[in-house]
This record gives sequence, C-alpha cells and structure tokens, in this order.
Amino acid sequence: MKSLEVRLREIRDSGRKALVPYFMAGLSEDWTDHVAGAIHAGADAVEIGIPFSDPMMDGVVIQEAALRALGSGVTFDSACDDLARLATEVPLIAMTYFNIFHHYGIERSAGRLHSSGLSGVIVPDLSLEESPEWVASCDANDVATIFLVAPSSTPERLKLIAQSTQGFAYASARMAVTGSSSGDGEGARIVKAIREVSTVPTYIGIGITTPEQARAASGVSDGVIVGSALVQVLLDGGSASDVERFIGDFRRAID
Amino acid sequence: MKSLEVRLREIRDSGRKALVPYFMAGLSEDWTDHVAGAIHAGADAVEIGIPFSDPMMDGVVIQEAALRALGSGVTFDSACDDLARLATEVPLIAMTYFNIFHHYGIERSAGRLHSSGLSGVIVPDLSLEESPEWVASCDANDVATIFLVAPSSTPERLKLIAQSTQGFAYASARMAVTGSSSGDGEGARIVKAIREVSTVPTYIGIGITTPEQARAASGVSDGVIVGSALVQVLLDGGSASDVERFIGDFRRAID
Amino acid sequence: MSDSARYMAKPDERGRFGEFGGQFVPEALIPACQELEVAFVEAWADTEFVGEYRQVLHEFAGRPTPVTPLHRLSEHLGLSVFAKREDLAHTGSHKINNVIGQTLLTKRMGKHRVIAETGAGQHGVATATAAARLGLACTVYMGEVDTLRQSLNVFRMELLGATVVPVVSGSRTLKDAVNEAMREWVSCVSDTHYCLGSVMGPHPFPWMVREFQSIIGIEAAQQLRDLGVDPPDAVIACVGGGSNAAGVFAGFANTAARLIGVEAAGGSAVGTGSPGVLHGMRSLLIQDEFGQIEEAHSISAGLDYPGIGPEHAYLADAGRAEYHAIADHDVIEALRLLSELEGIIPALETAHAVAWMTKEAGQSLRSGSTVLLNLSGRGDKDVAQVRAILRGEQ
Amino acid sequence: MSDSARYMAKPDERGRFGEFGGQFVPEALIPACQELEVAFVEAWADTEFVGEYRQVLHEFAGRPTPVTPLHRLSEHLGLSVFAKREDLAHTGSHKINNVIGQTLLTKRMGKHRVIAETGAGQHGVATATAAARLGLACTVYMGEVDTLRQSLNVFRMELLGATVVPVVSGSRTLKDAVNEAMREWVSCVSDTHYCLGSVMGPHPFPWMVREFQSIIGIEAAQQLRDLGVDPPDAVIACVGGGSNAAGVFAGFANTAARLIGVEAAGGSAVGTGSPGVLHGMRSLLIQDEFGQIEEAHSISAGLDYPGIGPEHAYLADAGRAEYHAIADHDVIEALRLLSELEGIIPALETAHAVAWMTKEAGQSLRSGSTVLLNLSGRGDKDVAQVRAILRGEQ
Ligand SMILES: Cc1ncc(COP(=O)(O)O)c(C=O)c1O
Ligand SMILES: Cc1ncc(COP(=O)(O)O)c(C=O)c1O
Repeated sequence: MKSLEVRLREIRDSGRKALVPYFMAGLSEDWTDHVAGAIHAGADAVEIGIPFSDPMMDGVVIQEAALRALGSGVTFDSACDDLARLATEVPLIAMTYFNIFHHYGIERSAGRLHSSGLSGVIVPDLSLEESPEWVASCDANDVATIFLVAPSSTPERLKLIAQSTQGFAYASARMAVTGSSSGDGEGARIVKAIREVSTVPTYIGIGITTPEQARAASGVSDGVIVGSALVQVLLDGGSASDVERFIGDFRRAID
Repeated sequence: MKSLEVRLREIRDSGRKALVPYFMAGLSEDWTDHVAGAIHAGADAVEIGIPFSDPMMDGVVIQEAALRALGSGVTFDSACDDLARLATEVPLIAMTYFNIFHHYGIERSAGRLHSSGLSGVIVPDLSLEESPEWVASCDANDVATIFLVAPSSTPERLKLIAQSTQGFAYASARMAVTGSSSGDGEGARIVKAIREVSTVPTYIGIGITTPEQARAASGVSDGVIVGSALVQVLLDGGSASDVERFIGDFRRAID
Repeated sequence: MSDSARYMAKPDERGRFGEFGGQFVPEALIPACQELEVAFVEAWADTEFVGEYRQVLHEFAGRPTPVTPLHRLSEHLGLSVFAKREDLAHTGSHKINNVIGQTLLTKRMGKHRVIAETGAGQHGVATATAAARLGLACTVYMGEVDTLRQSLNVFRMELLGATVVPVVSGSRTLKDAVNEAMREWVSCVSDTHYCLGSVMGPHPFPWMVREFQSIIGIEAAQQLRDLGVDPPDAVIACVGGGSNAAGVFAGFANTAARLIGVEAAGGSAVGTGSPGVLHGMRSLLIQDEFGQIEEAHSISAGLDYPGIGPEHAYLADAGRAEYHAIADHDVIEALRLLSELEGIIPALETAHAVAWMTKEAGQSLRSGSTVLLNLSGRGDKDVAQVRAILRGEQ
Repeated sequence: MSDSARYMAKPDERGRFGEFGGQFVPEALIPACQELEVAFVEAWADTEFVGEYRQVLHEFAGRPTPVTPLHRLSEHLGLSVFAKREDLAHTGSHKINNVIGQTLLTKRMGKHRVIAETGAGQHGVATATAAARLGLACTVYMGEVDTLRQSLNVFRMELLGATVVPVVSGSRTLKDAVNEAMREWVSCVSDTHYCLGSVMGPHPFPWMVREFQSIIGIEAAQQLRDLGVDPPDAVIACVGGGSNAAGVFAGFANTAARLIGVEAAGGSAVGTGSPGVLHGMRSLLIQDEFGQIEEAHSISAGLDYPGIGPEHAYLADAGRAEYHAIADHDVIEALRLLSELEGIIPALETAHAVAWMTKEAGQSLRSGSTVLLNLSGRGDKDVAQVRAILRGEQ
C-alpha cells in the first residue's frame, strides 16, 4: 500500500472527511502560496493540475486556467520544481493528461513525481486497461495511481477499478466534465457500490461547487474534491487569503 | 418579277453601281431626314432596320442602335408610319428578325410593308428552308424577299439561294456579323459564283466601311451595302448633312 | 394522338416537333447546322461512338446515377417518391451528359474547339470540364451581369482552362450570351462547335441534346422497374430550356406516366409565353406585344430563360406533358424540406419541381401515387444565395 | 513482417495496431466505447446490416464511384494514372461512406442522436446529411474560427437540420472541436453516438472507420482488375486523419502495391511528429518539447490535424506504407494541373496527393508505372480560397 493510501486511510479512520482542492500549477506567480493557504485552511490533500493543451475531461474553467498557465510557460518540470520547494506534509496529487507523461517518459515521470514530493497521480484519459506500464513505474516510486469511477461504469468495471485504484477511489458524480454541477449527481450510489467491493477511501468529485454540495457529498463518502469553483476564484484574481476563506467555508461545511 | 428587282436591274443595266445604305428606324426623331439625305446624296435603295431585342446577326454598332430605338419606343408599326410619310421613288427595303413579323402576323406584315411603300425585305434569321410561307405572303404583296449567300454556303445552296432571292442577292463578304471588316472578304468569289447560276443583281455587304472598300467591292459586283459605318456616324450624333457627306464620299468612290 | 409511340421520336425532316423547332439561323450557319445533323445522325447510329459516349459517362461522369427512394419525404407527402440523382453526376447536374456527347461529336467532326453560352455558369463549367478532359479549346460567353453575380463559376471555368468572355450587349444575361455565342460561331464555324446547353436552338440541337440527355430517362425507367415501379404515376422535372425534363421524359413518353414540367413563374414560357422565333427555333417565348423578347426573372439562374425547348412546346400543345409554374417564394421552402428530410440540398432549379410536388401532393398527385422526381442538380452553387435570401439580404 | 496478410486486419484485443491505437478516454466513455465495439462487431458480421449499409451507399450516396483513367495527365507525367472518384460521392467526398456506416449503427444501437466534430465542415455536412436521411438529431461541434472561415458550411448543416455549436476553447479549430465533442459525449452518451470523422480516436473508431471506408479500396481493386491492372504499382492518397487513405489502402495492403500517404507539410504527423496520446489514441502527433499538442497549419483545412490515425502510424513503423509531405505552394499548381488536363477540380486535400505524384513521376514513380490516385473529394468547397490565393489576397 502506497504512502498516500496509508495517509488517506488514517484520515478516514480518524473520522475526518477529506477535503481535496484542485490548483492549476503556475496559474499565477504565487500559486504555491495559494496551495499553502489551502493547506493552512484545512485541505487534507491537494490536487495539482499540470496544464495540457487538450484537456479533454475539463470544463471551461479549468481549460482557461490551463491555457493561462501554458501561456506563462509552465511545464511539468517547472511545476515539480515549484512543488519541491513547497515542503508540506499534506499529500500532493498530480493531475494531468497522459501525453505529458508519455512524452516525458513513463519511468522518468514517475521518478520525477516522487522526487518532487508528489505521492499520487490522476490521469483522466488513462483507462485502467491502458495503465499497466504506468502503474508499474509508479509502484516503483511509491506514487499512487488514482482511478475514476463514472456513473456509466458497469458493476464489473466498478469492481475492477475499486480494486485497482490506489490512494482513493475517485467517484465522479456526473456524466460531465469538470465544473458541471447540474442535477443531484450519482456520487452516493457510486460510493455505496465501491464500498461493497473495496475498503479504499472514496471521494466524490465533479460538480462540487458549494459548501452545501460538499456537505451532502461528504455525508455519503470519505471526502470531496473541489476543482472548478476554486479555480474560478483564482481566475478572478483571488489571493491566498481568498483561498483560505474559500477552503475554510468548505472545511466547516463538511466537518 | 417584283417591282424591286425590275428597278435594281434597270440600275445595273444602266451601268450604275448600286449604293444601299442602312438606317435604323427611329434611331433619332429626325431619322427619316437622314434617309432623305442619303437619297439626295445618291443612294439607290435604302435598307431600313426595324429594331429587335435580340439581333443575332448584328455587331455592336447596330445592336446599340437597335437598343436605342427600342428604348424610344420604336415598333414595326411606327417605323412603317414614318416611312409612309417619306414618299420617295427610291426603293425601301426592310431588314429585321423573323420574330417581329411572326408576332405581327405573316400576311399582315407583308401587307403592312407594301402599304408603307417598302418593296423588299431582308430577314437574316429566316433561312431559305423556313421561308415558303413568308415568301408566299410577300409575293402576294409585291414585296421582294432578299436572301443572303454566305462564304460558308455550299455550291448547291448558293445556287438555290441565287435562284430564290428576289430583288438582289446579298453576298455576305465575311463569316461575321455586321460591322466586322477584318480581312479581304470573299465577296468577289461569291458574286462570281452567283453570276454563274443567276442573272439577279448581286450586292456585297458585311464589312464595307470605307469608300475604298466600297470601290473594290463594287468593281466585282453590282452594288454595295453600307451599314455599321453609317450607323456609327448617327450614333455619334451625325446630322442629315453628315449623312449626305458620308454617302457622297461612297457615291464618288464607286462611280 | 392515339399512337403514343410517336412521342419523343425524331423531329420531321424540317427539324420540327409539330409546329415547333426548325432552323432559324443566318445562312452562314446553315451549313454548320446541316453538317452537325449529318454528323450526329451518323455518330448516333455508330455503336462505337455510342459506346464511347456511354463509357465516358460511366468512367468520368459517374453514370449511372442512382434512383433514391425518398422515404421520409414520401411519408411527409403521402406519396411514394423516387429521385433520379443527377446531382451526383460530375459537376453537379445533368448538364454533363449533354456536353460529353457534344464534345465527343466535336472531335469526331475534326473540330478542335468549342464555344458555349452560360447563364449562372453550370453549362459553362460542364463544357469547360468536358473540353479539358478531351483536350479541346473552350470559350464560354456569359452575360457581364452574370459574370459578376457568379464570379466563382467564372474562376472555375478558368481553372479548367477555358476563356470566359463577358457579354456586354443587351441585358447582359443569358439570352444575350446565346446571341453572342451565335454571332461568334458565325466567325469560327469551320473549326469550332457551338456546344448549346439545353434542348433549344436550331435543329438539330433540340433533338440532339434530348438524345444525349435521354440517358436519364432510360436509366431511371430501368431502375424503377427493378424497384417494381413500372411506370410511375408521374414524372416531374424543372424546366429552364428543358433539357433535364426532356432527358427524363424520354424514358416515359410512351408509357402512361403523367409528364410534368415545372417552370419558374417569372420565366414560364408555356404559361405566359406565345409562339415566336428566337435563337434559331420556333417555340413558346415570353415576349411583349411587339414581339420583343422579354427577360425572364427567377430566383434560380438556370430557369432564367425566356423560352422553352421546341419539343416541350409541342408536348404541351399535344397534351402529352403538362407545364406548371412555381413562384420564387415557394422554392426556398421546398429546398429546406428536401434538405431536412432527405439530406439532399437540391439546386434552386430542382427545388421548383419539389415545390410543385409538395403543393400537389394529395391533390392532383393522388395520395399513394408513385412519383419520379428528376433531381437535376445539387444546391452547393446556391447556398450563399439561399442564405442571403433567408437573412433578408436579397 | 513476412506475412503480408496481416496488414489491415483487426487490431489486437486492446485495440492496438502494433504500438499504436488503444482507448485513452475518461472512464465515463469506456463503457460507450466498449458498447460500440460490441455493436460494431455484431453489425459487421450481420449480413443484413452490411446489406443495408451497402444499399444506402448505393442508392443514396452514389456508389460505386467510378475509376477514371486520367489519359491526359498520364501522358503529361509518363505514368498510367487512374483516379478513384470519391469526389462523385454524395456531399463531395469519401466522408459520406463513414457517416452512413456510423449513423446506421447509431440506429441499431437504439440511439436517436449523433454528435460530430468538424474542421472545415466536410465531415459535419456529411454527418448532418446522413442524420437527415435517417431522421436522427444531429449536433456538430466546430471551432469558432472555422465557423467564421467556413460560414457557408455552417449554413449547409443548418439547412440539413443540424445544430452547429461554435467551440470557443483552445485554438478554436479542429482539435478543439474534437475535445469539445468528446466532452459533450460524456454527458449524453446514453442516447447519443459520437460520429467521429476519421480513422482516429479511441478504439474501435480507427478500425471501424477504416472498415466503413474500405469500400473505396475494395471497389477500386475490382475496378482496376477489370481494367487489367492488378495490382497497380502505387496507391496514393492524401492524409489528414487518414480515413480516405486507409479506405483505399485496405484494398491493396496485401498486394505488392506501394502504399503512399501524402500529408500537408504543416501537419505532417509522420514526418515531423512523435508518438503521443491524444483524442483517445496513441499515435504520431505534432507536439512541442513538453508534449503540448501543436496546431497544424495547412492550406487545406481537411489536413489541419496534428495527428494521424494509429493504423497509419503502424503501417509507417512496419514499413508497409510510406508517408510524404507536400508544402502549400505545390498544392495550387497540382490543383490547376488536374483541372486543366482532366476536367476535375480536386479538393485542396486531394491536390496534395496529385502534387506528390507530379513531383515523383519519373523519379520514385518509374516511368510507365501504374498509379491509383484516390481522388478523395471535389474542389468546389475550395475555389473561393484558391482564387484568393492566386490573386494574392491570402
Ligand atoms: C440543376 C439545374 N437544373 C435545371 C436547369 C435548367 O436547364 P434545363 O431546363 O435545360 O434542364 C439548370 C440550368 O442551369 C440547372 O443547373
Ligand atoms: C476531400 C478530403 N480529403 C481528405 C480529407 C482528410 O481526411 P482523411 O485523412 O480522414 O481522409 C478531408 C477532410 O475533410 C477531405 O475533405
């Protein structure tokens, strides 16, 4: 079991709901201050987006953030360098598209994640079936590969994913890209199903935009992931203290 | 034999070369003064164009004249009315496209030509083959139907046309529409061929634009037809005295 | 008119269909017309020529074009509609059938150049296309007004190696282009063939063009038979000069099928015209009280002709075919209907036939009747215009 | 690679052609891709489905398209060139073959709607066309930049009843339209099929689209055999995503024919790309040193794709097919050449293949060799652009 999962299980076993905010690496010069602010305000882990030109799984907000970050020259390396300087105990989880790692080199990428202090990774376009080589490299570097379960996942696939995911299982609440918050979502159903076949911590993401939604989702799961809503604050020029306020609101809602 | 042909044979037999100018009916208010001027200056017969919207056999000059005449409301009837008032001994020959007569009525057209003092008619798009009904009506009204011989006419057709034409045979000097004067023309060859099979007077037309050309053509034929060059003078605003000067020049050249 | 086998046979020795047709051209062109008639009669009786014509249609122009059952439109109208897909022929309409025939004949006559008139450019592009394929020089006469309205088609012809001459006489549109082509033909008739674009002009053109287009009807009749429709209750085609209609009618003239030609209301030679002589033929023409030819006005350039082919005048006269007119405002709706229901954007010309069928479905076209629609061309050439109209820009 | 019969067979169970292909999509879409694979495998083994697919291609899309011997171009180049005439297929290119297959499959899967991406609009128009014919709802995603450049094609799709959604993300061109269509597919996958336009995307698309396009090669091989050419020395096709090339190659992959794909120099995934993962597949992509996908730049919108279908990447890797690039400036000349000599104005995409053939005639294409040119589409869509270029306006 990866360090990440050990840590996330501890959090769950302590009775605390996990709050996992998402940041786009390099969105602004002081982006790591934002990350630090979130940690200060009670984030249990942080998802770090590495910008990619073609973010197929992301809605307009994160697309826009990726475009800005790319425009200011952010790369996988620069993001790692920045993160290495952050020096935090809170787990950092990379999130990007597979081509970034494919291009950088599979082994090399996993090594770089580890050496930069990242203990998990989400690659939304890397399906379970396509993942063995990648997972093997991550395994060798104590990097947990987190897989998503979607509302459309069949029971068989759900079981397979729940048993393969490392760190936590990402229950995608909606058949939608990041940022969509229409309808109630199917997070509860998915989490329930995952729990029937696995003991891995189970977080709900996709469309958690308000503290109320976060409270509801955390009520039926082990934690929530908050992406677009937070990134929107930063796109609008939010500061580290805005981040702290934002995360604080969510923290209070789920505690 | 029609009156027209009797008259044109007399002219030939008198040793005089015939000069036949062309006017567009109604080109200007005083257009019949122009005709009178030409007669005064020595025209032996006058061709009177009745304007038609689609003058397939005419070049740009006569097209333009037709358009202007149509624009000022000239019709077959109005042209006939004007001509009836002209009262001249010199033969008048109508020239227009078949649809004008077809629409007015075949019998009625022939009668109208006759009653307006026109003794001949040229219908360039009425081929010999299509002409019997028309010719029959003209025959009944002492109107001579004049046919053209073209450079492309085969010997057989040339013979047929030479024997069918009334008044004179129109030797079209060029494979071209009115107004073209390129090259030497084939008038001489055609006239020679016609004379081998017929005794009808033979005039050369199409492309006679200068007194010199008229002299050369009349040297090998019984007369010449002058169209576009004269109409151009009138399009340019020429007066009756300009017409007299113009015709006088041609008269002197061929005498 | 009891012996129905007489329809769409050869015209009489004077080139007439009943009272219509003939050869009303200057003497200078009579020998060329006669030469052409002889050449065509010989060629058309020569299995080698016919074989070559058919082969070029097949391997170059994409014949046979399919007959498409229009399931959704049929359901919508309560009819059983089949479309003969001339829109799929090379260059996008039936025009190619005729020009392939005429350009092959041009070569056979030993001429190395063709001239043609064109209105919106369809026939000009088709002629330039066939001339390029056979290595013939090509000059196209086009009214100056049309060269401006259809400048892309001018460019197309130029790409194909043709010379486009803007015609500045008269109304500077199609009928003047015909006049000018005729004038020019006079001066180059020895080495040049005039490739006329429809079943019009002096004999033998109306007959020859109909023969070259009859492949449409011959194919369609067989294709419908294969589908168990023999004959359809009605055959519908739009009519400008009338070549696509003549071509499709030829396959059904001697069956019980109703033959229906649809003209543009602003160019309805049968509906509003009267007998007259123009462009070498006696036919029905739109003319004023003095016999001056009027301009046709239609939303579709290909129907903007003030006359109709003489054989159509005859078929109307003889009661064998009916001709109806459709006003511009019904045309766009018909174009949309066919596009949305069947995935085929028709030419504006063709849309006239669709519009008439739509109006008459359940009326004179009884519910359940079988209809062959001649889909004479595709609408790609027209979409910019249709958009402008729908946006109220035109 | 001795057993040539292996080429262009089914991909392996992971949807790979050698090292390329696969299914790199969000989990949300994996079930849809798997469902699609099952549905396609079943349908493609069902003679009734295959029969319907062939019938629609025949009676609606105009198949078989002819193979045209290009006599004058052949003489000019010292080759013996034959053209497979996809320009004559309904909507003007090979794109229709694929969309007819996919829309029929959509119905079979019980879905009532399709979405599609489009660049210049060719695939969008084809999809809207097939959807109209079958009565499916249709939404097309098109980069905002492209909707402005190709506004007439937007209007065409709308005429056909489709909804066009301008994509405002990223570079607002084709690759972003694909991203957006994928995103949208996630949210409507239960009742909507994503009708991808080329041999790209996640498994089973590259294989399925190739199968639907293989009709080109199957027909052409038979048609050439009938002409005594079996096999040709070379088969040449332009390559954007690679569907027309894959379709024609499929008829010759296991013969001795050279297979040649011609890319645009500004979008040459084989020539200047490297392995990567995009749009659901592992293939060759144009990307910067950090793995960010670059925009392709070509005179022809249909080749403006920064990747290539995975099977082509494999064929290149295996040495079975060659891929070459042609720069913009050679393309216009090639378009003129084919237009003037053969009366066929090709699409700018197709003109890339013509240009390469012209350059290599007498060189790597030995004098006298037989060449099959896949004439993937007609140039009508491009003439305005070509004119602007020749006038120096672009
Ligand atoms: C598609 C189409 N249909 C019909 C016509 C009308 O010509 P015709 O009546 O000779 O078939 C045209 C003329 O350009 C045309 O382009
Ligand atoms: C005529 C034509 N050829 C080729 C292509 C390129 O696509 P593909 O490589 O998938 O055949 C396109 C794409 O729009 C096209 O329109």
